[in-house]
Amino acid sequence: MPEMTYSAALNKALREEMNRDPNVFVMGEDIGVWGDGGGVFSVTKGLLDEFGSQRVLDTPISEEGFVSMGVGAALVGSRPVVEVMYSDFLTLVMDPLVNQAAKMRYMFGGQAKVPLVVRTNLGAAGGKAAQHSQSFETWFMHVPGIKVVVPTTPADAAGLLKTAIRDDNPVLFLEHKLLYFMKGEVPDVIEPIPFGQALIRREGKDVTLVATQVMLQLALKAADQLFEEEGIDVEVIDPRTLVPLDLETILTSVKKTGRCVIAHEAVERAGWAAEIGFEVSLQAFDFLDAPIVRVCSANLPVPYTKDLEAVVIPGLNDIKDGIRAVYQGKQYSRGGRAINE
Amino acid sequence: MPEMTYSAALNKALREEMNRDPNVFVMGEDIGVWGDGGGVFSVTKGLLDEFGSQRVLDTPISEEGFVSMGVGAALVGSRPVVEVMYSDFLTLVMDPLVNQAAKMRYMFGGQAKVPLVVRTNLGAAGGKAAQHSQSFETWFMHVPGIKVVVPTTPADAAGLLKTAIRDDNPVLFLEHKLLYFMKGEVPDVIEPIPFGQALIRREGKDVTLVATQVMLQLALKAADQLFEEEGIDVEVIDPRTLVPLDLETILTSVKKTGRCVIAHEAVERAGWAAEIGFEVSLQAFDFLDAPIVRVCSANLPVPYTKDLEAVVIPGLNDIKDGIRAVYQGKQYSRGGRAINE
Amino acid sequence: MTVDKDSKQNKRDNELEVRLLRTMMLARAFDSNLPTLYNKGLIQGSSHSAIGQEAVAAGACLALRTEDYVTSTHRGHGHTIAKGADLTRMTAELLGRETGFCRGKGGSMHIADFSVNMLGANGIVGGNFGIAAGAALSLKMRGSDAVVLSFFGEGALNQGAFLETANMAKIWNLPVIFLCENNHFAMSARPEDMLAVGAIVDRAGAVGIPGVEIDGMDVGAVFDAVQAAAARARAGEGPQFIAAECYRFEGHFSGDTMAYRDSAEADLWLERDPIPRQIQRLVSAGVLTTEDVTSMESDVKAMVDEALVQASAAPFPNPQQAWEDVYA
Amino acid sequence: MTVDKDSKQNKRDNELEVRLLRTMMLARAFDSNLPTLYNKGLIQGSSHSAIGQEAVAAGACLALRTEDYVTSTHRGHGHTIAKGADLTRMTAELLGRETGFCRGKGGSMHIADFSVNMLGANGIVGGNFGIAAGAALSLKMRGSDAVVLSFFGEGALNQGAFLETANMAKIWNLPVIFLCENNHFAMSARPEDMLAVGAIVDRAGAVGIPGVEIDGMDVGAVFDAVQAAAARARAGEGPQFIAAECYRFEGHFSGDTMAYRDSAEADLWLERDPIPRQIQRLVSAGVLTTEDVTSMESDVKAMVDEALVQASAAPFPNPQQAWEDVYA
Ligand SMILES: Cc1ncc(C[n+]2csc(CCOP(=O)(O)OP(=O)(O)O)c2C)c(N)n1
Ligand SMILES: Cc1ncc(C[n+]2csc(CCOP(=O)(O)OP(=O)(O)O)c2C)c(N)n1
Ligand SMILES: [Mg+2]
Ligand SMILES: [Mg+2]
Repeated sequence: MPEMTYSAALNKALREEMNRDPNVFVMGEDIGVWGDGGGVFSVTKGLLDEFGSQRVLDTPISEEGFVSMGVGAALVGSRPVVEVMYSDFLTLVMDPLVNQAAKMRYMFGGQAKVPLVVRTNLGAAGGKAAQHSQSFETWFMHVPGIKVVVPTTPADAAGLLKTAIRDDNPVLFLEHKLLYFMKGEVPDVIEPIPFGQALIRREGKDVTLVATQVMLQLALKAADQLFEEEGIDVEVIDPRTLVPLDLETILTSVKKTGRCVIAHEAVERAGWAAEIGFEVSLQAFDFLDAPIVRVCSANLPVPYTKDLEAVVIPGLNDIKDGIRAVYQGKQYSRGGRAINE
Repeated sequence: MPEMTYSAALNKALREEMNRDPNVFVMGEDIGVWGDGGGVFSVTKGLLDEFGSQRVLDTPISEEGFVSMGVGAALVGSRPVVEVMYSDFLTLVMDPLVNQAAKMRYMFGGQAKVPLVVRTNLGAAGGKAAQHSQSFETWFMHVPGIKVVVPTTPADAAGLLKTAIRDDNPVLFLEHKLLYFMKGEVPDVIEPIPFGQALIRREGKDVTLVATQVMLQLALKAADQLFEEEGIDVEVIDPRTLVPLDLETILTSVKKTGRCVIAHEAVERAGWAAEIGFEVSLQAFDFLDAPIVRVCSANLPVPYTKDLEAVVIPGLNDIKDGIRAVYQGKQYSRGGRAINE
Repeated sequence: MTVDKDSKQNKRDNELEVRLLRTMMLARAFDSNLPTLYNKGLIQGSSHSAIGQEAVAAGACLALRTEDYVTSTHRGHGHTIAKGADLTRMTAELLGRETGFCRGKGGSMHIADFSVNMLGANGIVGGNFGIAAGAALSLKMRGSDAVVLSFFGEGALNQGAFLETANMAKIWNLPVIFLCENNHFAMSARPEDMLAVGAIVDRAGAVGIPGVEIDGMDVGAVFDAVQAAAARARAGEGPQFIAAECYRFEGHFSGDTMAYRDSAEADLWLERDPIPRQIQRLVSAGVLTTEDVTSMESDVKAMVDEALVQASAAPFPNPQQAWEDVYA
Repeated sequence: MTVDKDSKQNKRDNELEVRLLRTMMLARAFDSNLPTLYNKGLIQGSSHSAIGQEAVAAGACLALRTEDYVTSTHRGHGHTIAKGADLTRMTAELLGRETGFCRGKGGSMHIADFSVNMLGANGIVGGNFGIAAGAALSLKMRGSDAVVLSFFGEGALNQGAFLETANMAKIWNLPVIFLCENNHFAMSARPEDMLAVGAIVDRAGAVGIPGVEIDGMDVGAVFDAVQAAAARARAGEGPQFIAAECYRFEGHFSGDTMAYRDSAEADLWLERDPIPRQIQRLVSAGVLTTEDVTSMESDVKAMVDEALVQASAAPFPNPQQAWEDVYA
């Protein structure tokens, strides 16, 4: 299997889908002529050359407008893949996503079909500060009618993107800034990967750890180190999609290990670790040997300077501490709460 | 103590604050000349006459624009109280609220102060369907830097609104459509009510029930009926503010009762019941005699017709069922999940 | 600005003139029933009457082809009827029945009939600008010669979404017609207080879209303007803008006392009622007799009544159906 | 359209002309340092150079009073310097130090100095329109005669927020100046492809705001236009719009190879560099000698270097400070 970056894998999947189905088109800011031919993170590289400006649309800075045009185009038969440059700008497209795309099929009683993909990227990437580092995926779990995808490896990114494009529902496809230029093996033939199938990335018997994207990578590293150093054997689960969510795989694992850590980069308070943690605490009530631990961003905006960013965004040691805590049956908290909380 | 409606109590508090502080002003759609003199729900009634069009601004239909102008006005010394007609339209003002108001103090290192109140109303009110019935309060719990208020009684509405207006931080003040014309006693002198102080609305020894607004009212009714009918003694807690949250009062109660139900009208998945439930399950781990139950809206958009709306929005019987479930140590679920979840 | 007469392809013939009248009458009869349905508790939530504005709905939709799309607003009954939707299924939707267009899930505010390319009312003011422009983008990409017409009120012109989508419609030369119904109210707000431009069409000028201002109380004028605009859009001339001056005869929704309304102004507009006007025109031209008119009136009333009878006989959805239609 | 000369209150005197030059030089020197700071790993995230656009920042801010407010963009160093912010604290902020304006929490993209009424850069394109208009609303309500100037790029004109807030600024007659820096790029996007109007000022016409188009490479022209606009706004004439034509000499941010840029076009603009132009003007008018110029250049360079030295000596914030400044 060839090695390629997450960005290149996405690019390949996108190109293949555009070749397969003439109804697929892409639009977004600077996805065509920017940089080395497409996209701040090169995901759309070369597409303008290959498919022309009719199917690769560089848009004005009008996020609400072009996402809502994506909804309209999807409604009448196209399959738009719309890029929002940073997920922080999802604040500008909540109406077309939440009140329109996610609701149309339901409120029109099944008449509508909205095969729209909105791609963007989550997370902090070193000094991008409060308005370019956020992780909003939880908001969309709270919105029935839209699916939420959070791929970590290049192979998953490519396979899940294909599924997203072929899905007849609105899909929010959330990449991560720090993953774009990481490499991994990608099959020669990229097959669509079904939504709602979690992967056990590492088997283990002591602790179940659920994580996505950068936290997943740190989790795998933490698991290896803790096994080596302290003999704690961690099972690491990657949900891959948050809606639909493969809770079964998580529950099965927790019932085996009796302990659970959930790690995400989104802010802790009302983040999806609470949702999964709550369901696990219910559905594995009699199996839990220790309180569940969550390792998440502190309840703070993301600050600019390195040392402060590291207080907010969890790092390897935070995850190791979280694992140790659950292993010892202790509670875990990433530090003081913000004033007035 | 005089009886008055929630709407009238808010109106009184607003008027008193405008009289007290010339920097307070109100703006929003149809808050001035509409109806019997202000506001679709009469909250701003009479203010235009009393304070004139310099301090009571009927705005164009430009939610993003006028909320963001509220941020700007707050930043330089005013204390705007901005109305968004329905909370469903918060989708249009996420950027000024989330990326601007909530972040400014932090990202500017304490230079900024944003004493902004955004008022709107949550919830279903009978046939208002998918775009006029939603409850988005959880989104904002996930955004550090903004406070979230969810008053239920007229007295609380008035007292908490005063606190909101005097607070130097952005406050999202979430009313409920079905409460506006319900009456309750309001003190002659409305004192500000501190944020972060939950109220025990009913004492009980068997089950702790946390709920807000319409669910709180149903919870109180359910508690009375279950006590009468089945001898189950429910303690009902009204958090009143979600940020800051008085978790202590909830924990103290759960440690006493050993059982916990959380009810909200927001969609269940990734709603705030998960956050509170998760924290309770951690911090009262050894005290819980049964899995926590949440009674929330189904993971569905809100449909128009009555019988379907009732499937989605919890009613009195749902809450009673939830209480009975936790009392018997059973799990509880409001019905099948949506396809593909 | 006036309609470019040269770009008209067909002259209105008598049959069309009568159809225009009939469509207006039907829309009027439908909305006239709303208060009764409300008072009887048969409709929940809000529904918005378009009485007084029928010329815009009828003139516009009859100037379009079936394969052309329309998007609508919260005030969408007339648009839906004029685009050809079945009355019984519409009524059933308002009554929340299983046989309604939206299976009882949408109600008045989300009325939609995809079978006649009516892409839905919208509860979000301004929410349909992008949907219309996006549909037009898709049509253009796929080489269709259908066009999209976006109905909206003058109040919606203050939503940023208008600027964003009209700008993209222009730079990409999309076949979309922005049809502003200036009914002179956005709830209680008046355009002269809220729109910082003298003429509505100036706002289209901001994005370089040609605009015409027409008498929205004259169904023929609306038809001509939309026909011309559609022809231009179909011919690849890109987005078009029409401001139709009309008036909201009733309250914003049932229960609106309209304390804010100036009755002298209203009286002037009430005199311009598009339906008597079209009747007058056709009767004096000898196309219709007064008997014809009376029988048309009882006809449409009978249709609306019959739709109500049929719709009322339909079942409410089974609660289990709440779980359907979330995902395709 | 040109600046209304009559509304000018002061003629530019020599002292002012020299200050304008000096301010531009300082802004240039500051941004010229960015690549080095980057390459040394002293700056994180993105920072955006405004090299080539100094005339707009200097001309505008020097035409304002201290009590007037400005809001800025992601490309805000020049605006901040010109409004009078302390160089050392600015540098400290870019280096993420405790002594920075934002205590290391903001960095380049959120640079702000409230002590000189500079209300902040903004990472959201278009995010400051409403903040500027809202500040103007507050000032007007409170009877202040200060004005607010909103800097933004031409790319931001496609955000709906512009339409919404400019419209309200107009209907409420607010003392706000919308100053568009048309530097001819929004990342790789060109205004001629993205803005569906010929002239930038036409977009202000959409909301009835008077606009002037000026040479943004001529610091004097900018000063005059802003001074006139501010005078009008102060006199109660409401919002003003200025389109300053300029050019982004560098990449959008460090690392941008500008493969999309036409070098012939760039060469033409590089010749119009506002700094040599102002030097030329002052030297040929005998206001400055070439020695004066050289010494000014080394002065500002020394200031920037000294700021760097001082800022570098400042500590990074203590991790505990991450928990501060969330709520007041
Ligand atoms: C985004 C949004 N803001 C506010 C409302 C509440 N609202 C419903 S209709 C309306 C007035 C709309 O005026 P206009 O666009 O002129 O349409 P008309 O009602 O006159 O047909 C308002 C403010 C809404 N539904 N959506
Ligand atoms: C809402 C939003 N969309 C996109 C971006 C990414 N972005 C940053 S600067 C920029 C270009 C802005 O162009 P312009 O307004 O002309 O300002 P300039 O960069 O030329 O100074 C873009 C697209 C952003 N920061 N915010
Ligand atoms: Mg109107
Ligand atoms: Mg630019």
